[in-house]
Amino acid sequence: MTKLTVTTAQQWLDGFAAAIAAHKDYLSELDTPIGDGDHGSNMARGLTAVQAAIDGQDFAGLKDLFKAVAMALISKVGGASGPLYGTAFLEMAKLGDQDADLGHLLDAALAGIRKRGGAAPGDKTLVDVWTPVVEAVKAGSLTQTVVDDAVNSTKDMVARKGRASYLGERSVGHLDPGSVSSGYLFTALIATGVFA
Amino acid sequence: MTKLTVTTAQQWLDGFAAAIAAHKDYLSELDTPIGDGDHGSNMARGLTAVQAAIDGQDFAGLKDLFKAVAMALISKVGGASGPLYGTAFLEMAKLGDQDADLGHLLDAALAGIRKRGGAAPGDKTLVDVWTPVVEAVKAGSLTQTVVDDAVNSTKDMVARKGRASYLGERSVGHLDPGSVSSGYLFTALIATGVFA
Amino acid sequence: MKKIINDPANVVDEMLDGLVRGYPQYVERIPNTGAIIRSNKASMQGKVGIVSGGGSGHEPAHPGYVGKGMLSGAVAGQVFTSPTPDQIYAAIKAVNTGSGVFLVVKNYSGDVMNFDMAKDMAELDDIPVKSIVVDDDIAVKDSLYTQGRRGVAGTVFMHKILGAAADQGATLDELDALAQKVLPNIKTIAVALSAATVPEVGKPGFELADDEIEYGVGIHSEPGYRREKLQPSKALVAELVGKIDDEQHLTADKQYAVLVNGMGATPLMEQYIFTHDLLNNLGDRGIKPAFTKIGNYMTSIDMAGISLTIFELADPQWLDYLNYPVETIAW
Amino acid sequence: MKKIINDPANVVDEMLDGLVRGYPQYVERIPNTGAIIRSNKASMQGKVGIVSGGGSGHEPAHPGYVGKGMLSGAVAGQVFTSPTPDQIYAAIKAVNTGSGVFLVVKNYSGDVMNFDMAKDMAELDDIPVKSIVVDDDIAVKDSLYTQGRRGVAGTVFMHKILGAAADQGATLDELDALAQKVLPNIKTIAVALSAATVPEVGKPGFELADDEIEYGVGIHSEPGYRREKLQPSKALVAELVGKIDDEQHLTADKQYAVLVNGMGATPLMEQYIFTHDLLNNLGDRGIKPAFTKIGNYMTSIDMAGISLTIFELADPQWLDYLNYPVETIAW
Ligand SMILES: Nc1ncnc2c1ncn2[C@@H]1O[C@H](COP(=O)(O)OP(=O)(O)O)[C@@H](O)[C@H]1O
Ligand SMILES: Nc1ncnc2c1ncn2[C@@H]1O[C@H](COP(=O)(O)OP(=O)(O)O)[C@@H](O)[C@H]1O
Ligand SMILES: [Mg+2]
Ligand SMILES: [Mg+2]
Ligand SMILES: [Mg+2]
Ligand SMILES: [Mg+2]
Repeated sequence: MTKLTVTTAQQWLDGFAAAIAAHKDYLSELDTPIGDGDHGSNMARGLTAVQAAIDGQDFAGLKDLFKAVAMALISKVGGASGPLYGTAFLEMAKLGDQDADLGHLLDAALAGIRKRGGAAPGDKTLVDVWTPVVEAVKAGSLTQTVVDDAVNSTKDMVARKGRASYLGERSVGHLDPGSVSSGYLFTALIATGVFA
Repeated sequence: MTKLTVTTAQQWLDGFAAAIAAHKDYLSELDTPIGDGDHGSNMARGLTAVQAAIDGQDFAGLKDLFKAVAMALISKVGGASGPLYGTAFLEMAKLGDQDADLGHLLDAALAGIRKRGGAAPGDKTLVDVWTPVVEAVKAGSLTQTVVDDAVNSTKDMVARKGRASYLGERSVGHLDPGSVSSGYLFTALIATGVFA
Repeated sequence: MKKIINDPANVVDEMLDGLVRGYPQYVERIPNTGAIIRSNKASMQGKVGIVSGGGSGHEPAHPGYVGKGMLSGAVAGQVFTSPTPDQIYAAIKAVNTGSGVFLVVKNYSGDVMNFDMAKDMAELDDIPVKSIVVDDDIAVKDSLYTQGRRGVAGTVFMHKILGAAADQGATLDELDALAQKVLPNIKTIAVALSAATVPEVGKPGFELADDEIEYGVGIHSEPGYRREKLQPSKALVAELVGKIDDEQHLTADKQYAVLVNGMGATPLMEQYIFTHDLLNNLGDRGIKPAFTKIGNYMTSIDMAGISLTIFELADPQWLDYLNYPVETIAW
Repeated sequence: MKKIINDPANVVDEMLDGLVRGYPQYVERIPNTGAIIRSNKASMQGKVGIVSGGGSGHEPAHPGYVGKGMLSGAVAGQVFTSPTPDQIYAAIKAVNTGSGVFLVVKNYSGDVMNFDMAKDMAELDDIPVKSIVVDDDIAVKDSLYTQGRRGVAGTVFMHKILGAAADQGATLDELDALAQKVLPNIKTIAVALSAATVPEVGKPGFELADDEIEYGVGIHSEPGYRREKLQPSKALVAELVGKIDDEQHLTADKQYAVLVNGMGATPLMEQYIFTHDLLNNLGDRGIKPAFTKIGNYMTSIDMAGISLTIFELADPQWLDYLNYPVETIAW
């Protein structure tokens, strides 16, 4: 069982925000051939809002922290990624103060994402990163390789949800942008040392 | 006194139409820096209509011939050149059967042009070609040099009428397109041998 | 990128401000949101509110359709990005006068999810909300297992029909039934001559050569189904009408409304020529549309191109709805 | 040249056909002419007819303004070429119901001469005709010895004012006096980001570099007064308002109507942003326009750019005329 604390969670979010800022243009470029070219700006707008909402704040518990994160994402990102990332943090907020087990938290987040977006594994969405990562966290075996493999696995998939689905077979050969940003989320989580 | 006959007039118009067809693009190019780039197409549309109206027709006199020409020009050219060239031939039609003296005919045409358009010599319009040419015809001394000099004289003028006038001083250095097409008209007239 | 803007990050905010300040008789903005609602509050009393919206960049959609007889509110997101649930919710609350609110959503993951979340919020407030997800773009293959088709210019007809019905007192359930019945009758397909440039991106969504066109593009520069050499208008019409005919067999004994929609940079001159060829093509099939509209109604910023919407008027009342008077900026 | 057309020589003919067949409720075409007249004949009975027109390429001008409350007829010439007198005369005859006809002419040599000749023809038929020559473009230096200024987008306000007055029964003499009084109050100036491409020419009227704009261009790609690097919208507004202020001192104690006019390829997004900056600029001068209109009203085919018209409402009734209801395609 891997416990998450408010401090670690804040570190996690800082790392995620930094990664998004660093890769903003790259994420939008990924979103260009198979989407509408805005995933980087969407996420950057969202994480800027998240940082404004949590920076220098003292949160009593994970519940308050995650709720603030969720509200910032939901009200600032828009598009597909806003409700999805927002829902993920909202579901974690719901569990937050009773249950700080990372496996449980991420499990609830993924269930929320799947309910909100209706995507299943294999549909070439961020669900394809979250599913193996959450499995690995629950099994106590999350590594950077698990994350990277999950992100790369979306390259050969045919999109069935999101804008990329309009391309059908022609979506093959491109990484899914939401999966790449989710990869940064979990890379940032590993970097906190929470699994060490 | 130089007399014009129906046969010579038809030759004249054929020569004019041929010159316009050959220089259509050049006239439009001249109209581009100081106008709206359509003088060639306007004149070509008009002369095609003129040819359709007179080709193979037997005209009883100059009056009928010039009236047909005027109507074709007036109803097909549009723009500034349509009413101007149209008025010129209409005025000549008015005199046509009583007076076939070229000097008188062209004098009436020029008066019509000046009345219709309000331009005076020096305003960088086709009036600057018609004025010296009509003088020369009346004096029995029209030569190709008179025509060419008149056309070229428009180059250094500041336009005060027509679209080129919107440019003010910047119209200097460009030939006036309507003057160039009028140059073709008088070159075609000389080519009929009427002055020989 | 050559645009009349200031900071690319502020285009939506400045544009909405310009719009509501220019047209205060029709619309106002809920402060600090992208929610544009009717100024004529009396016209909404006792009626079901109709709220639409989506990413910006489709002007005059959607604020241009807000006004008596049409939308009650339109929520604008960032360029090509769905608006957020809190802003949609703000519009719902503002236009609800007790009879509930009907949402017109275009079928994009983002729009569907954000409008769904707003609906959840409104229901917590006991505001009854129903919605329709418009998916008129036949360029996309449809399937149960995918996102399905995009919502594009045909959405404007949906606004018009629902707005007219709501203004005449239709209930939320009646609007729901009407929307469900109308939806399968609206089919749209587009051709692009050039892609849109999102201000924050700074370059076009895709590149077409000087003599190339692309059939089946979406309104966010989503790629289409075929690229080829530029064709005469007649041939473009034949291709687009043919595709619609494959979907929705066009026959002389039915009534149709058509929308010839410019994508933003295509002048009316070309749209009217396209219409001329369209009416000839339909005429050859024995069809004379009962209703025609030509202009920039659902654009894609500065994309050059045209979309064609054919709406089968399965119920004669729909024609009355289309002709029903409205007070809006852009219908 | 990338356009949705068939043969460049037929663009006007096909466009007018597409227009009248698409909007038979508003307009019809006098066969074999470019004259577009009102379908609603009853609306013209006993009223003075208003006829406008000019070269094509300015769509929706001028046929888009034909209808009850606005123009009775609009005569379309070839692209950027004045219509011929016989066609103008055909329109005059068709809309005259015995009270005479008023002509709205834009100040171009060609238009002035062709409309004059049509007037001569109508007078031979004992149809009383008067006319106004609109010359609102302040980019051009004015002088008694020259052609004077061009008629551009402000002409649309002239149509609206005269159309409303005619519909309310103004006589030919009253319309003449009204037009004379209105004219000096309308001032327009434009900025271009790119020039128009006339279909038969096949290339733009002038070339601007990727980062260049030109102030003061006309609606036929006539060159302007200054070329410079692309500026933010705010700066464009400052330049254009400044020029108008030089002409027509803008003061807080007067009422104004403004028209922000897209040139054809400039999307509404940019026009609304420009409007936002415009209203700020005027606001700083204590001015809040009493009437605003934003959109493509007097275009230059596919030119990118915007023109700004400021119309001083010297008579409060003019605002009522602007707000007077019309039945047209495009107002
Ligand atoms: N229905 C869905 N379920 C799960 N993820 C989705 C869904 N639709 C889209 N996504 C994810 O969202 C990403 C796109 O996000 P973004 O570009 O920000 O939004 P938009 O597509 O609205 O422009 C995709 O790469 C994909 O991973
Ligand atoms: N008021 C006028 N009087 C005499 N000639 C004129 C006048 N206005 C224009 N022109 C002539 O017409 C020519 C332009 O004709 P054209 O290009 O066919 O018409 P437009 O200017 O309407 O496009 C000019 O070069 C000039 O010679
Ligand atoms: Mg995207
Ligand atoms: Mg010209
Ligand atoms: Mg998006
Ligand atoms: Mg011309």
